[in-house]
Amino acid sequence: MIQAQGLGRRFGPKRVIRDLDLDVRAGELLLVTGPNGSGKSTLLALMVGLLAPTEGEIEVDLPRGRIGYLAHEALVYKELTALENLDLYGRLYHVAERRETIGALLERFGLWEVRHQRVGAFSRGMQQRLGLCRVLLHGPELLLLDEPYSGLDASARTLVDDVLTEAAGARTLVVASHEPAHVRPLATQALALA
Amino acid sequence: MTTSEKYVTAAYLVVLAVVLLYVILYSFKLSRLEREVAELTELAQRRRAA
Amino acid sequence: MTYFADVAALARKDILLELRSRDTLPAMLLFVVSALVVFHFSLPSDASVTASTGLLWIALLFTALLGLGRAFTAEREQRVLDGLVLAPCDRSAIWLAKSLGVLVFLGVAEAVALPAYALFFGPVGWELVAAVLLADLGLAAVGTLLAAMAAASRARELLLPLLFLPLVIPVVVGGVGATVVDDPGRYLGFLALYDLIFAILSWASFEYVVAE
Amino acid sequence: MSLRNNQAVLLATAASVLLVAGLALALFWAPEDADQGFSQRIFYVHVPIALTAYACFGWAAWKALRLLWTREPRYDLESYTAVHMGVIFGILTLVTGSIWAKISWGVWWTWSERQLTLFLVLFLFYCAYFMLRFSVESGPRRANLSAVYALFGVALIPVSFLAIRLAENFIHPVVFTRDGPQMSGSMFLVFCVCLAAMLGLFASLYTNELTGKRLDARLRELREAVE
Repeated sequence: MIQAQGLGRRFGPKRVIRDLDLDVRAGELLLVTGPNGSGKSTLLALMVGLLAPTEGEIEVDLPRGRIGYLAHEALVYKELTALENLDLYGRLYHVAERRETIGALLERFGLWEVRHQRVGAFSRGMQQRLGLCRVLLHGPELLLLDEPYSGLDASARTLVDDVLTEAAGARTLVVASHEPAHVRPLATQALALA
Repeated sequence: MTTSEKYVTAAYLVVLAVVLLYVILYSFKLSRLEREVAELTELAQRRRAA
Repeated sequence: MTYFADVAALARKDILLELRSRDTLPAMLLFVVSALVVFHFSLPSDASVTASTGLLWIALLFTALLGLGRAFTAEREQRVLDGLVLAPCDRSAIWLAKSLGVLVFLGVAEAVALPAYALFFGPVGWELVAAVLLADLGLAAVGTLLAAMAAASRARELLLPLLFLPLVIPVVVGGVGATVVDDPGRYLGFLALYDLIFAILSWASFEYVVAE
Repeated sequence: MSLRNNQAVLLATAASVLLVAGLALALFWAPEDADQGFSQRIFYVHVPIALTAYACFGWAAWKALRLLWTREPRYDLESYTAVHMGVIFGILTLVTGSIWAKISWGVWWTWSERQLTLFLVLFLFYCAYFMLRFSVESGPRRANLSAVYALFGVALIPVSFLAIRLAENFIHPVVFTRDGPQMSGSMFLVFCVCLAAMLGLFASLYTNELTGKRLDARLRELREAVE
């Protein structure tokens, strides 16, 4: 599913990823750990294609439409409501029965009551949950989650655990996290970035 | 030398001047590069000695 | 035709954003009228028609610049552009939707500017309206691409005018020419040629501006 | 890498030989122009430099296209160096052009000389190219942006040349222009030598500067490897 040989990425003079090899097969869960600034987010961005490698190469044999990417930000418009944001992404990803899928996801992540509220008024935790809805909206085969637990309260963390346990085995996952405790039992591969 | 001849030679001189200016700027660059290489070799030697 | 469905979805979002925040369009309207008023005072009483036409085009150019400066701010603040770039749709759909949005804003601003110009300065002929519409296409097409470029750089507000003005000199020439010369056909044709060339070039290269 | 520096040496010598030959021919051997006399000789410098500047911008666009097509980072440096050369030749064109205007019409700047106006537009355009490059961090993103902008530049050349020609009818009456001096056989020969000389100069400076920039990049990598 994901292959990388001699993968490297530099931002101007600063090298973030150096000579990395990877092979993640379908259904696996890769856990990426490492301190801040060690290149976890960069690696995920390289996988999803937001960043191009400056050395080596990386290949993901999946079309963009089958990949879900959760970044630090929720990648949603502050001025629009939760529903409008998900509706936009639903159309762009050509999701069948868009309304029902969005309704179910909002319900599941406890955002149904606030669906007509501007995302600008959301707390950090609510925005993260909206991000999760956005990522799961089109049922991706590959899930790239960058710090899924950051900024979440206890109830939200169990939601993320459910997502992981449900997806493990069925989908391919790459999770970058500070607190790997939650994820380590499910991980089939681990990568520690210095 | 009529005024127009002065101007023509001025034009030729301008071209020459710009090319020379370019060469001079380029020599600054070369000396900077040389300093950098010297620095790096010294750094490498110290690294190998350590 | 999912391409146009994507463009429609993106354009719908842009209109929704503008209705919600209501900041770009009012600013453009106010700007173009105040610019015309300022120009009135900057023109000596015996100024020729060409001078006032020229000033109208300058006002339109900078109104477009104002609108373009706002074009990608929403996408940039929350890094939403990454979300759009990751969607399976063709990235030029983002450019087309945004250009249409800018075009609509420019059209509305001109719907106010041209009557104001007729009031303050002189008659507004059909060739001026035709030239303005044709010029809008070029300004929106090229401007949107340059706005995306500027959005990807550090000095956004500084960079956009520098990138924009040299590229739109032909639009001013075509526009002013079509209004002043008695046979505007050639100038309108030139504007159409400019729109065609630069719309295709912007459409084809937008992918490389937003993605690596 | 011996071929590369041989090539550089070869280019440099060819350029200097052509330059000396061109200047000598232009100043001493070229026949006197009927109506303009000696001042016509500026033509042998001004026009070849202008054509070379076009060649630089064209070369930069070609390398930019290759970059977008193959995504090989080395084309970014080549396109950047070519634009840098183009701006230098552009400045020279503007300077020699204004000197020519001073000789022919007694004014340091005239809008009615189309090529001069075009170079002014291109000069503004490509200065913005450098502004763009300096405000984006180096990497694939900057390479893409610069490449797209360089492509726009080469599309701008014919379009603004047409615009400037159209602009003449209403901005000001065409007072004094002529569409280039008629060239007799020997004049044309001198012109070709001068053109070849300027192109050689471009090629030589281009390869040198490119090597310099590659050296910079390599040194950065070396510094990183050692630290």
